[in-house]
Amino acid sequence: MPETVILGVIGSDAHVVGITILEQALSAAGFEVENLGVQSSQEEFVEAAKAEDAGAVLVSSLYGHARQDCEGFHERLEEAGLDVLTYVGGNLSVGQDDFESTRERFREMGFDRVFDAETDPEEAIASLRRDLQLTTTEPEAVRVDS
Amino acid sequence: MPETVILGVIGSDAHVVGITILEQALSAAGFEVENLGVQSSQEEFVEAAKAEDAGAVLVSSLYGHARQDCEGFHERLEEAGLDVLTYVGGNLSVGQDDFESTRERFREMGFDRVFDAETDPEEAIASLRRDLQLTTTEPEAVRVDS
Amino acid sequence: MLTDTRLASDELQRIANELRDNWHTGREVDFEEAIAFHESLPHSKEFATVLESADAPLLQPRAGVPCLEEQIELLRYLQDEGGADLLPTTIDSYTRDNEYEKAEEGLAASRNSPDNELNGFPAVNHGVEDCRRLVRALDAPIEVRHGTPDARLLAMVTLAGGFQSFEGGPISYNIPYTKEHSLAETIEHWQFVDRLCGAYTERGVTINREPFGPLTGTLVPPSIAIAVMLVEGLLAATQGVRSLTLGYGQVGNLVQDVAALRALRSLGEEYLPDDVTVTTVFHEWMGGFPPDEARASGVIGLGGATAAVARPDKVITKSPQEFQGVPTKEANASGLRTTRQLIDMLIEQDIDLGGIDDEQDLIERTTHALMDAVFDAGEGDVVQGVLNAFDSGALDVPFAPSDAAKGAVLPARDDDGRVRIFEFGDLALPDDIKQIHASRLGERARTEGRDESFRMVADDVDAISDGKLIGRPTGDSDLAGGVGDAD
Amino acid sequence: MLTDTRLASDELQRIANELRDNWHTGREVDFEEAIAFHESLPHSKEFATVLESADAPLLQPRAGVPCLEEQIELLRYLQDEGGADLLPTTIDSYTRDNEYEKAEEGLAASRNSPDNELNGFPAVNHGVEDCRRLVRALDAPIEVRHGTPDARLLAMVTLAGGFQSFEGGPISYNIPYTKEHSLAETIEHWQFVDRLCGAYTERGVTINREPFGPLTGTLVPPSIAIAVMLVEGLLAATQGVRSLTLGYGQVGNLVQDVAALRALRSLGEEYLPDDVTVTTVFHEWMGGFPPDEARASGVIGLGGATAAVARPDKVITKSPQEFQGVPTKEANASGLRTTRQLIDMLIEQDIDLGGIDDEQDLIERTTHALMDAVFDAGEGDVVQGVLNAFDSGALDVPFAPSDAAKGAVLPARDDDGRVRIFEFGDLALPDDIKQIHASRLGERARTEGRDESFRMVADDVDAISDGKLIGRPTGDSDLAGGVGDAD
Repeated sequence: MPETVILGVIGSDAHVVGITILEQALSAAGFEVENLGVQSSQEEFVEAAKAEDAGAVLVSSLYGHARQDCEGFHERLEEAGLDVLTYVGGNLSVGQDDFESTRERFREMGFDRVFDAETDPEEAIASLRRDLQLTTTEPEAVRVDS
Repeated sequence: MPETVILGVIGSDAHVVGITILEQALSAAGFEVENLGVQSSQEEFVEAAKAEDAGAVLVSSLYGHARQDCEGFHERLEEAGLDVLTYVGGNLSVGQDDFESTRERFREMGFDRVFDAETDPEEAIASLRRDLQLTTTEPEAVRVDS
Repeated sequence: MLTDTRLASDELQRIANELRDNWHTGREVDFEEAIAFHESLPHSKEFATVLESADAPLLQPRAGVPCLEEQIELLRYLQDEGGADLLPTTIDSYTRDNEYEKAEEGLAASRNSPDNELNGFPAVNHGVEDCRRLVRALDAPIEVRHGTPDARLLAMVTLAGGFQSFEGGPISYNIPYTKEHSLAETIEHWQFVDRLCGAYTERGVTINREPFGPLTGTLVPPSIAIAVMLVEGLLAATQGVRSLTLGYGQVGNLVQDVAALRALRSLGEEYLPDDVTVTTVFHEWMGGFPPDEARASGVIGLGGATAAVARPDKVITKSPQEFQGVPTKEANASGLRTTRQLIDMLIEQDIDLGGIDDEQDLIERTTHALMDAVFDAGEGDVVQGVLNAFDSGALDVPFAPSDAAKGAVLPARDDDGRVRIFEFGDLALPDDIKQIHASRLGERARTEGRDESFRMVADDVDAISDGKLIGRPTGDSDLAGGVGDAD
Repeated sequence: MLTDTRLASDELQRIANELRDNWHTGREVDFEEAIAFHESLPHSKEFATVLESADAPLLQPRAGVPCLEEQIELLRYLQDEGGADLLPTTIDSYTRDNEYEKAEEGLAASRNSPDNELNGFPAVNHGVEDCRRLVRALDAPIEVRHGTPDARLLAMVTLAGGFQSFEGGPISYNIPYTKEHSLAETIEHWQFVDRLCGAYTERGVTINREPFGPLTGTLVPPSIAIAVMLVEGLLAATQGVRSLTLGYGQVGNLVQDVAALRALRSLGEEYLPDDVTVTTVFHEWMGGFPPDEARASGVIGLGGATAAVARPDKVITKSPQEFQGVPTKEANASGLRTTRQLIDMLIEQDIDLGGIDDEQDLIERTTHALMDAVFDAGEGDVVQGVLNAFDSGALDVPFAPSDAAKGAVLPARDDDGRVRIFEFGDLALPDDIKQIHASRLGERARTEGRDESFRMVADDVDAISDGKLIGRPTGDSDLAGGVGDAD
């Protein structure tokens, strides 16, 4: 059974292009994707993760307010009894901070991985496979089995 | 017999477009034109005026050094015994002087008329006709006579 | 059931009376007195008159600041120094969300500060009289440009305030702008706006309406943009609008852009009633810009060149500071003048581009298929057709944040840089057309030695801001020159 | 009698020895040691190799300041921030007049002052070793660009200094640049320069030569520019030059510019010996620029678009500060990047322009007639042909300050903005071709309701800097839109 991944843009952010492409990439890679779309609240992420028994939650933010929008997100997940993998990616800070300090900050908030806006979908997918300990089901391998 | 006009760009100036067009305009208007071309010296103007028994000398300058290049020009004409009409036109000063003071300066140097770079050839031709007291020989009029 | 029928007079009146109480300036609106104000304006401020009688593309920038005096100053600069033929007034985000209270706070804060605390001109808060001061202060006609799903009160105030052109529409100001407004809701609200424009028009004050053509601004296939324009045009015509400017956003391929603008005009004339005057507007590239003013000027230059060949009635210009957001007035005027120089140098040239007719034909066939799907889905009623077609995905917009569109369609550029459809979702297109798109994308895949995939889409989205048209795989810099030498 | 024959080795040697004493740096020149220096350079600094193997147009700016360190810094900026593929070193005016003493004073003054007291890099004064420091310091190949009628010592020093490309020629650096140099004199001097390039070439160090295509930069009819390029190419080939880049300056009409560049390449291959590799260079608009960076960027954008369609091997870019003279390095880099953006967005597009073949055919027929006149006038000898043809006006250049050309030819734009010949003087063209020019100008005269006259010429000279292509009579602003609607 394919692993389910929750995907969405948090807060009041309406940047849709990134998650649209990421959704396609995840589906093509064999994941079951629940795309919450833009302007999704923490609550919507938590509810979807619970309802879908998701393996991972991917939070996107491109308008520079990710820190405020993600404040308390992991506490909410914990309250809901969810022990789910969490990634965050995009333009995560407004200023000219170097990305390492931004990554550190979001790691402290509880995210398992933190990506910048230049990250390829493939990179996120490879990380997901590693973190979820999925065997890489290469198309060739599938064909041999079937 | 058509009136002869001497035309040239004075000093080290190599701006040729203006006098090329002016030469055409003067010829079309019925003048005999001796075009000295660019980089012509005061001496060349004086010699040509004398040799051609010219009615007018038209001095062009576009590179901003007209004042230095024309210094002493009218004294030379006088020495050569020439009482010829003199016009000067172009970008006559480097700075942002208003044109009225530039005109005043060149009038004091002895030029009969002073034109800026925006002057149409027609305007110069009309002035020449007036100053040389030529009857305007309209093409139509010529045709009626012939 | 919401249908494509003209809003009754008493219904228009009833809604207007309700809206009047949403913000105090609504109470200043007096239709009869507004008609008199419009009649007092010279012909040179009549938007439809100026636009429809132009014999070369008119240029219009985007611009809006909170305070009246600054807005007058800004527009005067763009008119005098930029040479804008038509002026805009861009409305702030709070007004777009009908948050007049917040807009009022932002306006007050802007008045007490050198900074602008709003990203546009809060016309509802300014009210009728200040709108008229603006209209009086400038020489060119002014349009309201906004992005407001429920623009009813904004329309009441600004039309009474002397504006004669109003951008937007129920689909084009819903799908790209918001997440949760339903199409039924925005259609109902825009029936009011269009009916109000119709009411002015019937009294001899023609209000120009301009559906927003670029939609999501991100590689929208021309046929989809045009279908939305036609639908919004039909809905507006039903309510009595008689001056319609249909829009299209540059995709960057010269042949496809010219073909699309010709198709837009031709289909507009085909689908819209004869008593509607159809004009077209070309938006310079609405996607990501290079973070470099020199390269951005290049993108704008291509927009100007395209406009010179396609000759739309109007061009909405971009500025070389597009990358960094709101431009300075100088940069805004620069975009106008760069565009103007290209148009002025090219417009008298006889430029006959091969392949336009074929591309136009493909766009028209595709648009016809989408329009047929809308009519079928509504059993002849356009409103029901739009609702059902978006619901099923038969009509869809790529990269739509709105839940009202499926957003399943994905575009990608073909080997020539034309926008094709990579993922159709449930888009109502016949197989032969789908086949053309697939085969063009297949060509590109072969050129690049990779499969057609979402990677192409992702690469294409960033390509122009990276300085290219097509998002080719990196590390293969030989491709640009390898594809057919024109000599 | 001066003829088109190869300069003998001992003659080359004798002249070189004389020149060596003109300025002390001449004595540093050692041919064998120079060959060794060239051989030590990587392929990426071999001008001909880089240019001839490119698969898209390479971009090159103009730039020269007096001091070495500043020149390195300037070129590095244009290479790194402007993305120049090929670099220039523009020489100062004193050197162009062989006034090395004055150049030395200017160089000394510039070293002691924050201002540049020369308008270029005095390469003769710097000498061989400083030229090599420049060549070593940059990554891209560098060309000597100057305007020197007698460039023999300049060539000796700069070629020994590691430059591998040298602009100019006996006609193209005489007619537009000076008044009184005779063509016989400049031809003799350039035979030396070309023979020197040939000597390097024979030793495996290919020196690229680039006749200056734009000539007077003012509405030069393509056929005249191309004929001069062919003649200079033939003269250079005789002396052993094997890498020739023929030039052409943008006139601003897209179809005519593309046709001219194709004709230039095709005629270059037809007339020049098979062992010469012919490439082409397109100069962005060399006439007057608008006094406004935004409009100037538009002119540059049209240059980039033209290059994308015509695909010359090289483009010499302009800057948006062209109007005010020497640009800042930032503006110079801007011109490069605006051009690059247009090329990158357009070059993969299949742009098939109608009318190119007809225009190219007209240009080729006209050029053939001029070349026939040159061959006839010299009874087969190109040198004698050039001298006699210019003397009689059978070959002529409009707006030439030089007494060596009659300067009787006058160009004007036709109704489509293409450059035609209004006044032929004694230009050796058959009546049928003259008829075509006259009839096209007649069309324009009818459109404008005025006679063909020098007024059109004068209006056209100023048109682009005034923001238009064609110098239409003012007060008739309806014309732009009235001439045929593309839709």
